[in-house]
Amino acid sequence: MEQGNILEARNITKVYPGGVVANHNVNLSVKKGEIHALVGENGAGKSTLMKMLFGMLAPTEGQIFVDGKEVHFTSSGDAIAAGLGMVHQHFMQVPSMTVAENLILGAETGSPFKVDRKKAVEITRELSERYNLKVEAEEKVEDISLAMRQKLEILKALYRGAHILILDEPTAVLTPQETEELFEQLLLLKESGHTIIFISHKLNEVKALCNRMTILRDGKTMGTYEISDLDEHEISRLMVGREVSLDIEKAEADFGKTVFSVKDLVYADQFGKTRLDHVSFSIKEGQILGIAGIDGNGQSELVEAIVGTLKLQGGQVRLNGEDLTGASVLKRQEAGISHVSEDRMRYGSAPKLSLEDNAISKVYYTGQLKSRGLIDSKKVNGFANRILKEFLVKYDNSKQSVSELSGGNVQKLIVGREFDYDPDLLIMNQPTRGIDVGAIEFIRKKIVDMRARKKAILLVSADLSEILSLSDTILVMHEGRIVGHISDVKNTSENDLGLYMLGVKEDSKEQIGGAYCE
Amino acid sequence: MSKKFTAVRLLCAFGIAFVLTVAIIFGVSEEPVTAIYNLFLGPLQSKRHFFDVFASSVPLIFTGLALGLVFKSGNFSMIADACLYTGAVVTAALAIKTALPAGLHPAVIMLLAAVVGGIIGSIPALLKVYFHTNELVTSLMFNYVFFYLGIYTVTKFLADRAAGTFASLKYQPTASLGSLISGTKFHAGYLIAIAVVILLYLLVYKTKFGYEIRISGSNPEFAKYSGINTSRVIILTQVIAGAVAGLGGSVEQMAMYQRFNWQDSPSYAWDGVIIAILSGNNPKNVPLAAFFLAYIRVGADLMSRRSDVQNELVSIIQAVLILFVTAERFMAGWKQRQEAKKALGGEA
Amino acid sequence: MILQDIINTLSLPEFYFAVFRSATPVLLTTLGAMIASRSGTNNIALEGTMLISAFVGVVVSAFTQSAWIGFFGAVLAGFLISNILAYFILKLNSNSVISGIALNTFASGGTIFALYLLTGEKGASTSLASLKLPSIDIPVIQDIPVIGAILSGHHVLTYAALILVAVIWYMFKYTELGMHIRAVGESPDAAESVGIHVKRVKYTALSLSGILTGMAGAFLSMGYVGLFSAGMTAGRGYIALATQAIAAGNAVIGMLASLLFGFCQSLANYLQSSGIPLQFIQMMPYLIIIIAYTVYCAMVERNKKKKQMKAAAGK
Amino acid sequence: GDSAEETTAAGKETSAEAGAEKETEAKEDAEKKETEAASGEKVKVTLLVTGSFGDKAFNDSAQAGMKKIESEMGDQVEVEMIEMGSDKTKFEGSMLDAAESDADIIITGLWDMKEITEQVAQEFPEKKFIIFDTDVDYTLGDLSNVYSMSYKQNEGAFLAGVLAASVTSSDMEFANEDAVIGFVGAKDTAAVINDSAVGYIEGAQFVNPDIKVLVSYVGSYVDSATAKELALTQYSSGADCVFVAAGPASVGVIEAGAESQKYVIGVDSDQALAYEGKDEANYIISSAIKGVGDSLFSSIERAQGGELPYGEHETLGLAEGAVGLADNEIYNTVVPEDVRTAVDGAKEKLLAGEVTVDTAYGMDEETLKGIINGAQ
Ligand SMILES: Nc1ncnc2c1ncn2[C@@H]1O[C@H](COP(=O)(O)OP(=O)(O)OP(=O)(O)O)[C@@H](O)[C@H]1O
Ligand SMILES: Nc1ncnc2c1ncn2[C@@H]1O[C@H](COP(=O)(O)OP(=O)(O)OP(=O)(O)O)[C@@H](O)[C@H]1O
Ligand SMILES: [Mg+2]
Ligand SMILES: [Mg+2]
Repeated sequence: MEQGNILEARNITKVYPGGVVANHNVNLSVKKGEIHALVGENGAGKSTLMKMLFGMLAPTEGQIFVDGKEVHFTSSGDAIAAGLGMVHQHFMQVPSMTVAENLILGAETGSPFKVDRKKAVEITRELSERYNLKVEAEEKVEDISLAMRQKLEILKALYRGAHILILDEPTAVLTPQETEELFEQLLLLKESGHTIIFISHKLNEVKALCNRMTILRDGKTMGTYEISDLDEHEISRLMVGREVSLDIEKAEADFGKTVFSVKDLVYADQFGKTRLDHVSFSIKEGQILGIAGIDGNGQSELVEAIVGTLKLQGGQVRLNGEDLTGASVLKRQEAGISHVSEDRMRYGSAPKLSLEDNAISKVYYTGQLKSRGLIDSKKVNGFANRILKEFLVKYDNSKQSVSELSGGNVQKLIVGREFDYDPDLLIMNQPTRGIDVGAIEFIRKKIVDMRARKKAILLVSADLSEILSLSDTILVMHEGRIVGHISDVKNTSENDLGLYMLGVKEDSKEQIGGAYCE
Repeated sequence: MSKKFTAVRLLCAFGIAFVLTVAIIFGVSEEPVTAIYNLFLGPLQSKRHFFDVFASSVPLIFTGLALGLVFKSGNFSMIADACLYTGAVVTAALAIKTALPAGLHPAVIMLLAAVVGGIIGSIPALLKVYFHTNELVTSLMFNYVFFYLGIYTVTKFLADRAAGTFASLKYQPTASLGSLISGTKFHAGYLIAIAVVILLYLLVYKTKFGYEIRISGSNPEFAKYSGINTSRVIILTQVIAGAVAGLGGSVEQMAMYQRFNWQDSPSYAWDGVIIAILSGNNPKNVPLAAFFLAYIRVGADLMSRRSDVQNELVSIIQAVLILFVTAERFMAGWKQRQEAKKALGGEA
Repeated sequence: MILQDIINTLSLPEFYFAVFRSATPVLLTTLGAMIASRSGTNNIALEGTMLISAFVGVVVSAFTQSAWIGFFGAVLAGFLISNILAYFILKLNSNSVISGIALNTFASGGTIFALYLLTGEKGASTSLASLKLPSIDIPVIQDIPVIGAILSGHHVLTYAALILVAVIWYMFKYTELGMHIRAVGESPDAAESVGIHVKRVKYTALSLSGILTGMAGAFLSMGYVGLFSAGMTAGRGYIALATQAIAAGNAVIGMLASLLFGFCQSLANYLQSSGIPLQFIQMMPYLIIIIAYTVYCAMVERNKKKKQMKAAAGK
Repeated sequence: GDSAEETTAAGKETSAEAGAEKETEAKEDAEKKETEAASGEKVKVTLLVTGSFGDKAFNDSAQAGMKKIESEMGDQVEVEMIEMGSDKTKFEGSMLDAAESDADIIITGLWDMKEITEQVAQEFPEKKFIIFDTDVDYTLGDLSNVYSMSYKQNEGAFLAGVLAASVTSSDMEFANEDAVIGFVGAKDTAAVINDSAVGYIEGAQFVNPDIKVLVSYVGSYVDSATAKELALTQYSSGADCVFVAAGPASVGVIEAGAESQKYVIGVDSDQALAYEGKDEANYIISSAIKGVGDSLFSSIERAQGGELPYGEHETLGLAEGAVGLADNEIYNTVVPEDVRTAVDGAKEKLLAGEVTVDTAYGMDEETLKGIINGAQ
């Protein structure tokens, strides 16, 4: 093996139960002390490869070397012992435990018979200081922000003495400031001798952070490159196999009448914490209203309040002049609301059911799928396949379950379902989170199409470039309140938004009030 | 691939269960061949025994359907037991105390038993929806409550005082679901069971409400976001399931009994769990799963009657069969190697 | 009249003594169920495990003429049965409910079958000279009036059960194993990612569950009564499923639920001569559990709502 | 019948200890059968029990009777025993199976089998049927091939009541001042249990009209722990002698007696025998015996002699020696002379018809509750 390769995967093949070939003769070599990017479309096999390196999956074929020695991990415990640490795409934390407890889990302080919690808290604080990754040691994980959970994941790896860190899409949930902060810390880690594998769909990040990159497509290695040798377009092409563009072409704004408005929404959760604090705004035909904000500042509750799954303590929701306050979810749908939720697997689909079942969730009770009073499977099949094809979902057949699709394809299915409903108000909550450039491009284009068709669109996104490139108007939320109202989107930067989001800057009452009109 | 694998796996599981069973029988029996012959082929020996299997499968079909429906909606209520028992008590009361013409009598009784079953079925669901109680807890407890209530009703109002044991008065002859094939117990109730199977299949897979059940059961959060009133689904599903179980109790009484004499609860609901899981909560598969369980039970009965193998061995054998037949990952390693071979072969 | 009966009963120390006695098997099993459930597996086989342990305890103590070896046998049997269950659930990916039911079926017939092979009898083990575990008088407490009569002189496993409540509470709160069980039950992926052997922990949890249930079985046949009789668990394993769900992972609430059940059961026993129709007395423990549980859940829910309203109004 | 059904009694009673012995026995048996089958003389008797053996009541007693038949009349009679389990829908099938087999005489028992026997006996007129603990309705049709017999367990229970009431007021070691005795039954829904309760209460009241009889039901035949708990409750409420009729759960009551150092009266068979040499035996002062096994033995004996009155019903009571109190060593040593005399006196009065005992069979709910509650 090549000198200086701290980690190497050779001819790795992985076949999942069910016969999915996720990796096919994949090669990866990572040099000591570098930040190595791994990129590829959804389902290219990145996570799978990493899970094998980390001992969570066994390769069907192939070899893995750490420090030049072949290893056979049977569990992540083995990988941890060998100096690896992994930050998973989906957080690997126990929500009911505290940050400190999560940190030490599996490598507890104190004796087996008396876990030393005090010490755990101390260690957490100390590590947090040392690596400048701020976390609240004694908070429960279910109560902390996503950014903090992200940091906790990294701390967990460091606490276990990892000198090779695998980060699977760590920035998907972070604000630009947070991302920047994270990058600084990663660079610090690199300087202190750590090796990092970095997975991201955001190519600008990859360019900014990494030294080399390996590209995967369809489970195969497309090659390893010096970052400086490729520009973003070339990377996209290698990943997707064609040219992609994320620059959105969108027509000049041409708003119609006000379609939708909310007024003075108030909501407190079961722990007595205020989540929505007198939120008011309205949206016009053909307008995309973007909501920016750090996760957990009331955006989810706002969406839920509009969709109708949340019982508000006060406020009003109106669509097309109709008062929907207190109306059921169904009633609101029928009034013309569509919704792409932030967590596609949890709120947007029934993963264990078929694509067909998932495709018809908005229209299942209507006459268009029935014949002689019963749901007609031929019609369902036709309906589902039409949406799947129209929205370019990659699938085998419409009877397979949603859980067998990759995330990006699930998202396309959901977007297809919601757009096909032809709503008056379209709510998009994190529509492109964690999906690949090809799918992002597609979905954004579709959103702009809907705008052209004079729909009112509410776009909630943590991806500020998305907010800035799509929205006609932007509201920023902080601790349940609207703190910023931006109409001049063209002349606003991500950093400007960041200041509102962090609560540093706040617009005047009048300006914020301007977001609402009857 | 997957279908073929399931077949191979099932065959092997049966194989293992068979070998184990045979080994146990050889270990304890002086006449193992007789025992084994009766266990596996006994039910095929005569028309009467063969149709006994169908008759025995009727309550299993009803509870299997009821439990399957409840599971499908993502709940775990065992209230079917109380529904079935009380449905039987209601049947007894009506079969003794009312007089109606032959065809109508069973129909009215079944309807009322189903209604009562439905009402009882709704109780744990209502408690769950309104007070956030766990339906498994309340249903298990309510099963006792309704059992004792049933016993009280029968002792107080329906008992045959001349009987030397716990038994109600005799049912009116009009309230009988007689045998359809003479000399066997194959009764009209089986056809009713099959009709319910078809209805439930249509309900679950072909109607709006069925879709709501499946979505709510598979992912309640998604159901909520899709505008489905999940509370309504929970309640209505358990009402339907309760009605099916109540109907089952009614059918069983009118077809197989002439008096009410369930001094102990027959606990068909636990059997229902087995059937529901064996059938993958799909009504379509329920009759087959019920037939399987009834077959091994009738076979085991015959074995214990005709050979020296003790009655109790039956439960051991049943356990072995159920354990292996339902072991999902049994032979999974083999399956995966086959799949890997095929997938990679296909690519190369 | 009936009220008088109840008041009379409630003034008897023997009554409270009986409460602890009838709560013991349910309590031990509840604790077992709780450990399994916190590790993410439902142990439906409690009833069968208890029955087998009750049987094995009697047989082993009869053959070794040592109560403690018999007890060890019962616990070992619980351990083995729960490991069979674990094997099917964890290794062969069987449905936990169906495997549990299968094992219960196995136990109900298997114990009688084995009893018959050993003694030629099917009903009870009267012909085996089995032994009982001792009851214990607690030095100082036994001399206090009333309190002594209620708290002292219980079976050793009754005390063990009460101590185990504290032990298990401590285990979940402070020990590595407890943390791992919670982690594995709540988010197995997270546990696995930090190198915890998820299956190993689940096996351990189910084993503990089997051991506790085995103790409950031993209590039934080597304490409550001194022999094995067919079907003697009489549904206690299913009741533990209910009390476990009420406890929601908290050993102390589990104890309270078990004691409530024991209380109702004993009260029912005392009220049998009161002239209330028997069936109503028999259903009372179950009805009271339902009511207490429902009220408890409703209160939890109302508190949440109150907090919400308060917060919203405060702003 | 075919070979599958040629099950011999030797094969039926496999037990671990006797394995080897049985094998030779089985062989001998098979040889015997061959010769006898040729001469066609051996009568095959099949016993069908509802539920299974181990009930510490009817079934076990019937089984004992069958074993006695086998050992004493083995040269003329071949026996087979079948447990039908608890699923009542299977009873009829089992009965038909037996009737279709080569059995000559089919014995079955309890009220649950009454209607089935009435029907099957008519379908198989060439077979003989003996049914115990119930009658059949001979007016239904030609049932001249059915002999039925029932037992007056209430008479045995009456004597138990006399015994208990005398014991509680005696100066026996563990008797107390109060005139309180107890009854623990399995299920209040079973007439046979209530029949014992009624007899017991009336017997006790015969001795002392003001006696208090605590009555509890386990609600189960198997829950020995609850049975024990109930007995402990009764003992702690002042009862010093408890009569138990709770099937296998009875063992719990016996333990409670030994533990509380109070008296127990067993049921159905001499329950002290099961505790021979153990401490518990000393507290089981007697048992209200019901001689199911003996009655089966004697009916087969009579059948062999051609004396069994098929087509008739007989009621077996004290007079026939079918019921009574166990007259064993403990009874004779622990129970004082005067008490035993009182019991004997009551027995004579019963036999002479000077006192009568009510039966719970056919008794309406009100009367039954009246008797039970009246004594509490
Ligand atoms: N547990 C699994 N069982 C079966 N197939 C799986 C499993 N996990 C992943 N796959 C499949 O393997 C392929 C590669 O998945 P993988 O998670 O490695 O992709 P990825 O590159 O990480 O994608 P993404 O960018 O969406 O995270 C996909 O086709 C996926 O559907
Ligand atoms: N049992 C399975 N069978 C088939 N595919 C699976 C299975 N389990 C997971 N997958 C798919 O593998 C893919 C990769 O999974 P992963 O955990 O990396 O997240 P993801 O949902 O793809 O996220 P995203 O697309 O947002 O990056 C997913 O699309 C998932 O749906
Ligand atoms: Mg991934
Ligand atoms: Mg992904």
